[in-house]
Amino acid sequence: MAAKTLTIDGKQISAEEGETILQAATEAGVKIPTLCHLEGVYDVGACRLCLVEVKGTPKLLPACTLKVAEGMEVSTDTERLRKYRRMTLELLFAERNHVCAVCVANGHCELQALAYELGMDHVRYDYIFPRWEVDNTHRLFGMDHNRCVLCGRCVRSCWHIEGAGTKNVSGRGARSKIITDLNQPWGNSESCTECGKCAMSCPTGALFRKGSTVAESERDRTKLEFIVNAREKKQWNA
Amino acid sequence: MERLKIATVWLGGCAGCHMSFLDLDEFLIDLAGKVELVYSPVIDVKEYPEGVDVCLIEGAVCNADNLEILHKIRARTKVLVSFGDCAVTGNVPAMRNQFGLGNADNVLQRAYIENAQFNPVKPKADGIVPTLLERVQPVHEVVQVEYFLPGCPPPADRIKALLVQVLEGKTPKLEGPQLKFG
Amino acid sequence: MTLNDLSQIKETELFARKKIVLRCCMAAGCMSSNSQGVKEQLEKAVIDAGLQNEIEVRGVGCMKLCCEGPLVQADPQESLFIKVTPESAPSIIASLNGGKPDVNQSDPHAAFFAKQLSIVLANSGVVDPERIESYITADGYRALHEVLTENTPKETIEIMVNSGLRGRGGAGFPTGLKWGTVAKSPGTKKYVICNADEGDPGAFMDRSVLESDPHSVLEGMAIAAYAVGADQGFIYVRAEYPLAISRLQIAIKQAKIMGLLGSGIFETPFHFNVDLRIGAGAFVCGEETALMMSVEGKRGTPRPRPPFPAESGLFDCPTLLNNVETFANVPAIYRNGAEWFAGIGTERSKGTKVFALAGKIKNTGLIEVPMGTPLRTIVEEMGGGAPDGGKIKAVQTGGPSGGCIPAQHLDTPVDYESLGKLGSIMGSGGMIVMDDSTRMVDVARFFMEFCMDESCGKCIPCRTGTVQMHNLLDKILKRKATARDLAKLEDLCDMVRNTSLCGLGQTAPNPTMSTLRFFRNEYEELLQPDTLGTDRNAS
Amino acid sequence: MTAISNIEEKPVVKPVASGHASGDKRFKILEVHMKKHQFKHDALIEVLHKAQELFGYLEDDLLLFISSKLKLPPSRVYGVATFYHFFTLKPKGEHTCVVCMGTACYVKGADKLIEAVQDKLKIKAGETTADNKVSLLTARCIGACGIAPAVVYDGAVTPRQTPESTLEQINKWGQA
Repeated sequence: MAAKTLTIDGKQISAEEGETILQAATEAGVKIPTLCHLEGVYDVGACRLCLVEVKGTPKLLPACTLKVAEGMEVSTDTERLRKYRRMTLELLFAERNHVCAVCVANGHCELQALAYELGMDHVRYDYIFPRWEVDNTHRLFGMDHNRCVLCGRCVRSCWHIEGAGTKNVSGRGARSKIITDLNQPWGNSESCTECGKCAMSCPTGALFRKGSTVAESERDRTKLEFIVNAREKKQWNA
Repeated sequence: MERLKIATVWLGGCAGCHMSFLDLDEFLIDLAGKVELVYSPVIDVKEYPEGVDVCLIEGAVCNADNLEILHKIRARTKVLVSFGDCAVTGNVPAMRNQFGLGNADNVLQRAYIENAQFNPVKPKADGIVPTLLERVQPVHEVVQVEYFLPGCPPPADRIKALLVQVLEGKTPKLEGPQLKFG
Repeated sequence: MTLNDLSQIKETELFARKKIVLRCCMAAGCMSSNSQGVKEQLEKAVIDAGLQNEIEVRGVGCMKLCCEGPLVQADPQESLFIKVTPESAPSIIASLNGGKPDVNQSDPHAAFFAKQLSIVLANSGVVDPERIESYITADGYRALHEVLTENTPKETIEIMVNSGLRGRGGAGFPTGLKWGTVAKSPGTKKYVICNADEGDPGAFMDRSVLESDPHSVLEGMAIAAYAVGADQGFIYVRAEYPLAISRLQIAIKQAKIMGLLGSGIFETPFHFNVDLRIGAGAFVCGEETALMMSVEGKRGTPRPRPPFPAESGLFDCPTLLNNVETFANVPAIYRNGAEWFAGIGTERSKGTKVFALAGKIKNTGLIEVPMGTPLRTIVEEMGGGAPDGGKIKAVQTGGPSGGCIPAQHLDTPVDYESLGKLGSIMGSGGMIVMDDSTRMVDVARFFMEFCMDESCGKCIPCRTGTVQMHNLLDKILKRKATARDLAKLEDLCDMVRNTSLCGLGQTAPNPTMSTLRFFRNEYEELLQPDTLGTDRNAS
Repeated sequence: MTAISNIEEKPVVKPVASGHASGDKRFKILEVHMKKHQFKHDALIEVLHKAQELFGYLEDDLLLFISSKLKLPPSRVYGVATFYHFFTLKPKGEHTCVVCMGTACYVKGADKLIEAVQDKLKIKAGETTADNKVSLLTARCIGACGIAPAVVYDGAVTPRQTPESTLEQINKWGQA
């Protein structure tokens, strides 16, 4: 593989051909905020938090899908980007009902963490207050659609890692919803293998393992990576 | 130097933020030397005074009384601080907004009729029980707010960090986990 | 099929041609006013008058002046009958024999027609869209023959580059450059897709082209396929256009039977098939990556570019995507030469553009004019100005992605750059005229509601930003908003435009931003005084 | 927060190997259509079009049948069926009144047509009357801008409508 030389935030780095800006930045110790990105599943560039500026391109581009190129000059933390990221988060908080105080993920929530890391101290937009259901029909897991940010990580891990295709998105726009099979109660699902990967991938308190306390709800994402490495890179053989 | 006039106010919330304020412990003694507490649930003053320098507002805007005093506070105060998640986001009190128009009535029905063990009756004495607003709002949707202090409740050290900066006349800069909701 | 066969078909057709051809519009607009009944009665009247050998009644495509339909035109006499009813058929037939018709007529030499220059619509209203022979008689498929037998793919692309044609779907990307990129992309399997998902509310050019002259699109696609090295094409057409779908089905079938699609076209090794894909009501599928997802049978959500479809598109293969009007230009360019085409239009915008003229204007319908024609010519001379003594206030181009051009800018020439400078876009060609009774904030809200409903929901700025912007516009219209809300709206416009994943979100703020730019007073008149109190650190 | 479980319980009917357990002939026709597309995944939208044409709307049973025949997870079929506005998962009324809400129709008063029908039938756009007689729908431009405002009554595009002419048509249906 050919190496590519580029600069990220003025720092000269080299990266392997085919790597994304996000990978290259992470290796170089530059932290770019992400939400829909999850190690182990393919990237979709949907949350727009990892947008970066590339010299010579008027458009902002998502670091998670943008491939490194020779001589690229990337800025990941400009004032403009910080402003947009904060607005994106405010829009998310206003969209559904994210009441941290009474959330199973409080303290282990990526959305919550992003909000304080990016300095969001209040939301300027009107809260929509939609009324979404809570699906508690599964014996092991629950889903509170009020806390869903529609990042699609559960859908991708269900399809890509587990291969069950139980979860998907129905509807569109603001009416989009994560569904189980034919929009059935999760407990009735025939295709769900109860593997729990969806709950492991959820960045917020939308998907949760039942019966665990707030303190226990920290997700072990390394499990997902471990499975992907084992399967795709054949890192261990029986 | 004249002592800063400080007020704290308790709107629709659980008083947890005020409890956290009391957790400032010995810093309260320092504070007492620097400020004059002119209005607060913990002191006995009936009317919100004029010329207040800083007011910490706990709670969301839930009823007609909240609304009225808030406008008075804004008119009589230099710096307003949204104090805790209810004031900043609406938090738990605002969860009734999910139930749409008419939710105010449903809330009363649930609290005073369905859950009543004795004498189920809705409170409705005019002029005594304030009317619930159709929609619970965070403070900054009603009046201009200068600073935000999230947390449910904000821990004492976070309150201290903000107060120290405000007392020094600086624009408070809270960062990272000090801005954590919940 | 050989060139000789084409010539023979043409000769046979010309030989069988009767003295008078009575063209009867059978496009969707006139058909909704019962042009089918008109045609049947005309045919009956011809028989009743014993003139079967003199007069042919021919169903044709759009005759452009849709507001006066059903339209019937006699060729060669050229009288244009308007608002024809089935009852008036005998009178029309009688008039062709020297009688005075008891039907309204319009002047076929009026500005509405005289100022037009037809390339894309040359066959529209002339050929019978349901008969391939009719297209061949108008020299159809000759360009394909010439390209296949005389040009290499590389030369074919060169001709396209020299013509200066730019994509008619909206953004105006140079077509030759696009073809060249797809041709150069490595891969043995390549696709050509025709984007016929004309989703802009207020645009119906593509529908008319498909209903009136479907073979020109097929021929254009075949030439493109040869140039880029594709053997499979798809036409992605809206389900809302049943007539266009059925005409395309007929056209594809006829072309296959004649050997103009399929394998070994014109006895060359070139083979090319075209399949239809029917959309199902999603505006976002007009975006190329979303369209390809939909062709693959998936939810039509866009994906980030790069990679561009030219490198990795449908089923991850290099894919050429052009819209209907772009393909319809192709045969004429190869028939008449790149220089001919490049001689029409302006320095940077070549050829003609078809517009669907609608809204508060006297003459609604289809027009095709050279690029660079001033808006005023289109709206005032051809369109005849506002009806009922109204005053034209603005012209909206580009649909939900475009903007409103105020009356004081009517002298702007219509080309990609000039419209861009005014904060609008050429778009696919919808042109909605608004008069002084139109409230611009209302128009902005209408388009925002459209984008909100049509957002696919994948990226956050578009999904949630359009909802918030719509609510703010609604608040302004209900006279409940303050200057602070207006500032919030402008801030969101900027953010959604710069951070959204695809064109839908990136252009969703355009109608709001352009009305804010030219009609800001209409917004400000609706604002209320701010009651939040002192604004110390406006955020 | 309190759990609100307002998800409908749905019976699960398992599709059988060939045709459908119900014996309904339309399933057979649909299967032939799928076969024509070689049961390819990318034919899903074409198959849904056909299914809606045959059955009028897409109920769960039908979607499940399609998913098993095309070997696609049900969630994928449901996701696609609900993404596109053209597909409907609920039965439509006996008559449909589709008001075009394209820009040209809008600036010529299409919103007044909708208001008139809504007031008259006491339903909102997208809904069907309680007696299942009339569905009121809106369309995002049917491309008939030259004859705006246009309404499609039971499939027939009708030009230059007014609130009066629209209500007249609705009244006719009421008597039928």
